[in-house]
Amino acid sequence: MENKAPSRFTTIFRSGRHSLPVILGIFILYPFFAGDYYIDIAFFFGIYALLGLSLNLVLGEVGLFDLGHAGFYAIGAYTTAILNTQFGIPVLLLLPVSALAAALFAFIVCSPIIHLRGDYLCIVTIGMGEIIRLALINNPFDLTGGPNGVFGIDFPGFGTLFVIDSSIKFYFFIWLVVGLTAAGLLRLQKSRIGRAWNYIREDETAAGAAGINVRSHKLLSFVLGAAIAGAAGNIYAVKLMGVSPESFTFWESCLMFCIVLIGGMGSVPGVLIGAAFVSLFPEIFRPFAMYRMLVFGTVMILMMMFRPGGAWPRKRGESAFSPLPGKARQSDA
Amino acid sequence: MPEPSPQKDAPVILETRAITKIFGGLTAVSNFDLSVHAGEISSLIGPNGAGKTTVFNAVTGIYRPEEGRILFNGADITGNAPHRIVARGIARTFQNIRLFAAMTCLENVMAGRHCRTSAGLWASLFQTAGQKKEEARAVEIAEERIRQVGLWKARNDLAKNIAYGSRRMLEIARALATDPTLLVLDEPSSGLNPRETEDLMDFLKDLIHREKVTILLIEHDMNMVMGISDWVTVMDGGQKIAEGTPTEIYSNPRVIEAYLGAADDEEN
Amino acid sequence: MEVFIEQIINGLTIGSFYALIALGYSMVYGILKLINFAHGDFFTLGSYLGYTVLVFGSAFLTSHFGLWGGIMAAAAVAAISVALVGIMVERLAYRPIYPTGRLPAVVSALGASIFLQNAIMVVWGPRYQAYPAALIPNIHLHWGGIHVTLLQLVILILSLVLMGVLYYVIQKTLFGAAIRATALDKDTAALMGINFNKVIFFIFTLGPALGAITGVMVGMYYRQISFTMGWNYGLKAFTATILGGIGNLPGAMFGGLILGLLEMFGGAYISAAWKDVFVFLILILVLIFRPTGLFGEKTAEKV
Amino acid sequence: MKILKLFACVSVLVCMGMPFTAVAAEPVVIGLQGPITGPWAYEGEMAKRSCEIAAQLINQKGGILGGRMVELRVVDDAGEPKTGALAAQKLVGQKDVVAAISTYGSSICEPASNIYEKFKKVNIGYGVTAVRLTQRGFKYFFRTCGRDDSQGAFFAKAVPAKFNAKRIAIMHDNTAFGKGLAEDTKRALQAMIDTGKVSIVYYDAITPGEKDFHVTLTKLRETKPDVWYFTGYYAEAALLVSQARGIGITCPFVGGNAAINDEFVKIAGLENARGCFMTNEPLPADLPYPEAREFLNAYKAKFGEIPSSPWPIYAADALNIIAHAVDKTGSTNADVLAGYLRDTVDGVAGITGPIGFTAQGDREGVPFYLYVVDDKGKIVVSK
Repeated sequence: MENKAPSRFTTIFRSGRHSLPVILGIFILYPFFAGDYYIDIAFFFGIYALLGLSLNLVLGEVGLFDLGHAGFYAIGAYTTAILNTQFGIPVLLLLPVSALAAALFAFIVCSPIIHLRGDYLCIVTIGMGEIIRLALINNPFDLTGGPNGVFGIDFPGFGTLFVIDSSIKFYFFIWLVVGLTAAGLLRLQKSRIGRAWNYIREDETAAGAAGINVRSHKLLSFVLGAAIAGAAGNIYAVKLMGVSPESFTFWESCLMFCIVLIGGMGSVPGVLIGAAFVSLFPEIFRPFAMYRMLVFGTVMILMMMFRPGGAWPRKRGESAFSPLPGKARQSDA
Repeated sequence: MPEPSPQKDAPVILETRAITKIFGGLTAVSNFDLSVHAGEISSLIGPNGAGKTTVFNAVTGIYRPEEGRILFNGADITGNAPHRIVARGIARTFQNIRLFAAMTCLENVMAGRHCRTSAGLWASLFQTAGQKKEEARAVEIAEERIRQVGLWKARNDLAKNIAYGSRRMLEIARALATDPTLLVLDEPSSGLNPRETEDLMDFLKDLIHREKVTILLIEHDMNMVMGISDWVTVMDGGQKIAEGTPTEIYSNPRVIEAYLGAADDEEN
Repeated sequence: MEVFIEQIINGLTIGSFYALIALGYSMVYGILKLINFAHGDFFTLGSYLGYTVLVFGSAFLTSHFGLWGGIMAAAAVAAISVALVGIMVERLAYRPIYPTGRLPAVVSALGASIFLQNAIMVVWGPRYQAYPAALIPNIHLHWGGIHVTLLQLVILILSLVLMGVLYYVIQKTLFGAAIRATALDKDTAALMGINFNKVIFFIFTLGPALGAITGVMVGMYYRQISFTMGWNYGLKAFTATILGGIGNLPGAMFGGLILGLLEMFGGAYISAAWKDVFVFLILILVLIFRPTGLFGEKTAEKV
Repeated sequence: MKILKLFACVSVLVCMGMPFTAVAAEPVVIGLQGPITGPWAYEGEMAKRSCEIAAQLINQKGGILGGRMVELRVVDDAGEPKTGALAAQKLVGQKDVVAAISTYGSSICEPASNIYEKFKKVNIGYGVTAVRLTQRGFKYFFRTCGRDDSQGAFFAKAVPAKFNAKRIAIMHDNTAFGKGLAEDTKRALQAMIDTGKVSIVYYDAITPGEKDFHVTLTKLRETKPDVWYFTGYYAEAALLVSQARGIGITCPFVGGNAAINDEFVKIAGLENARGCFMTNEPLPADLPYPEAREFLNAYKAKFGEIPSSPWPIYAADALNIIAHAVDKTGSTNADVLAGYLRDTVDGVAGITGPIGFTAQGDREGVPFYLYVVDDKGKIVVSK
């Protein structure tokens, strides 16, 4: 994929180290000045950022064509809803549990199909996503509440000591999780696992011949991606205090796909920008009702035309090893 | 003429016993035996379509032979996954170069270090001391390999942006980064000009002496085969038709008739 | 026993719609390897245009061409105009993105699909529209307990004819060979003097036109159309194409028919609610054991 | 440049979020949350129009609280839970909104009503029939439409007797509304099933958005039902009936209250629609009440047709009852209004008949009628 030298813009911004604190400042102050409605928009922006980061592991890093990622998102949300409403398990404990449930499901379902390539894998993931959604609607064993979904989920918190129930608390909760996930992914990108994923994306056969266990690394990316999507499902379910099948359609998977592509494959800041576009755009243009989706579709086409590498493409180069100790990295070329 | 080959006394490190590979009716390779002795440069030659690359792919785990056994240092590696074979010490390059185009040369060579490092998800996420040390060591080894093939200046350029000859050497550097005991090269000199081929021959001969590595290569360039090979095996139509030292092969009638015969009217 | 036969016919009817749409789909997909999400919306657009022509032009059409003539005319108008839209979408949304690779093209296709779907809603309104009942022959045939409508037979026959014609064009004519060559290797085909733009023009007119005709047929058969129906049919067409094997036009045809039969089987003998789950499970099983679809050739990885 | 644009729009959001504390709001603002876009855009559109007409009629009569005008503020929730919650948050954030009419679709109303409850704002559902919505002990949630179980009970009482049907087939469409009604009907029939008077010979769902139901209908035909009850929406109902008649199913068809309207007759065609029945609250055209007459004439005058389903009328009644409560209590405080609606409102004349609420906020005394499509395609009360 064409990777032109990063444009003048990204280099200026990258070098300006002072920019990071500015962003943090705005993020921290924003909820205290905006009304609840705008805090909630930022909350759902956070949810889509988390979902974008989770799909980025599978699609951005390893180049696996996954159009059914909303299935893992649904599993996380329903695991939380069912276990909380029926067994009263505290929701904060269910965050890791729903991530595990989605990861386990991904492992079981993806193992037999991980060898598929390109479009064949794509249709299987679509099928998987639809199977999950339809199973939720058909209410097996009377667990998922069918089309009505499951409602009445408690708020996360430590007993009555500290309960996350207001928009501001949810805002900081989601963005704390997004921050941790992003930090984790940036570290993974610079580790041998992250590089192994990129080798597989570039040329699967060559990666195998270079000594990389292609199958296990693909599976790892699906399992990790599913876990993060499961966690996002947990936080989403808790915020809406309930879940229903309408929120986990094939269109949600397409939105996640767009976030990674429009933002930039394998680029954490890019995914955040992609998530901003996908979540803020419809809300800002809500008043235009019918016409906003026309503009949304057009912008998607234009983005791919002018920035096929994404809004903020991943910068390759020696920076990939900069944090390592030892000799100065300046190339003497 | 090459020095007397350490041929017969050195142990056999790679042996294929009657391997057969069939692609939907076409028998690409039929009960083919090959033995490679430690520390030698062994060449596999033959006209196009003789099945050379298929043998390579069977040895390196890309294909699974329908029949026959492949032994490496005595252990049966038939049908193992490619990455397990690399871990055992067989590294390879490809006939048409397969690099990681959108990644830097250093990252390409780092791929070879993957099977020699062990940091797991936990270590990578929390950058434990062990992981940092291992990464630093891996970068150092990769940088040595890149200097060894003379690509130090291009280490931060993207693999797709460097010259064709450099790409060949980069692929070899990646293979060497796995610290192999057997280096399997698929037509390394194809596309190189005569001077680059000379450099490659010197590089390989020097490699044999400096490191305990054995080289098995497929080659069409006769003066390279004759120049550096200790042992030559000739294939035609998926079968072995001759083997021996370069001088024996050069005068072997069957080889000439099957292979070099066609070469006579070619201007060398 | 008759029930089983009747169900088979029901399955084949659904299957023939999927097959026709899958045909149009896999022509674009076979050559450009582009998952053309917008194809479902070409189908919807064709259906709405057919509706408009039939509703406003019905008096004029039936007087000049008679009942069936009117329907044919509506289908023709729909096909031509959707073909033009197809070319426009290709020129504006897809052509600039070919060189950048497969994944960005998927986002662009999604964008085009969203745009078309909402454009139809803006023009024709969010309400369901209904093909005028008067214009549609409603004749029921009874053969020994089997209930089949004339329309069902006409559609089955028409689909088989269309499939046959397309099969002949693609497999037997020189231009068909050019299309198949471009599908296998765009650049080499161009070197052989095949004008890539001509091939693109052909597939981006015939594909959408075929979708439009199917849209009119669906409108006639079910009489109810909505602006979101393309999304569902598009997904089924993509599934049928993969089931049949990528780039294999006859494969797409059979994939569509098999998909229809699978849905019938799931709906009749398991439960209507779990029908689609059954279909997707079968698809995943097929791909596990035949990683390149039912009729896709098993290409060994060329190393 | 990209990042700067992002901050520009974030800062714009910030200042728009500032609550306007400027001049005291003269008009009494009532919020309407509905599916203006999305799959139910048509229902949302009709609800918006109905509320505009209701507000217009009140304002023509001099408004409330001695002359203050009623103003409608519409928010789109696109028929999806996430956007439903966002829309509720938006209305709750605007302090001048006295109460909200929210919304169409039970699984969208659920998250929205949670937010209205937390921020203490009266919210009245107009197209939400799921029983569970009023079993959560909410103080500020009401609904002007009926519940699934009351319609199910009416079916059990009226339909088997009318067609002296022994074998009943029930089909739903796996939507929150359709499945809820089907399950409540099955529960209502349980007594008759136990005594052997009636048996359910078919109980399954179709997939909404599908077009071809021949396979399912052939299976239904083999169960030879005496009466067939479909609890889904009119789009699928029309397809089902025309395809069913096509394959020889002759038993009477009874639809739930969202299954039959003039769209249904248009799509199914007169020869199929004729003789189809429906269990439904009183349709706009049949509302005998003077308020209904006045409302429908005003609606027809402005939009040239009357609403084709009962839900928009309930939205209009929700607006009327809020305005009535504000006028009578003279306050816009949520607790006062909620108390008034729950305890004092009883038999207040509304478009859909006398309005009263039970302790949990359900609409009291919603009559159900058995409708039938007559030969001329008119939907009339069947004797």
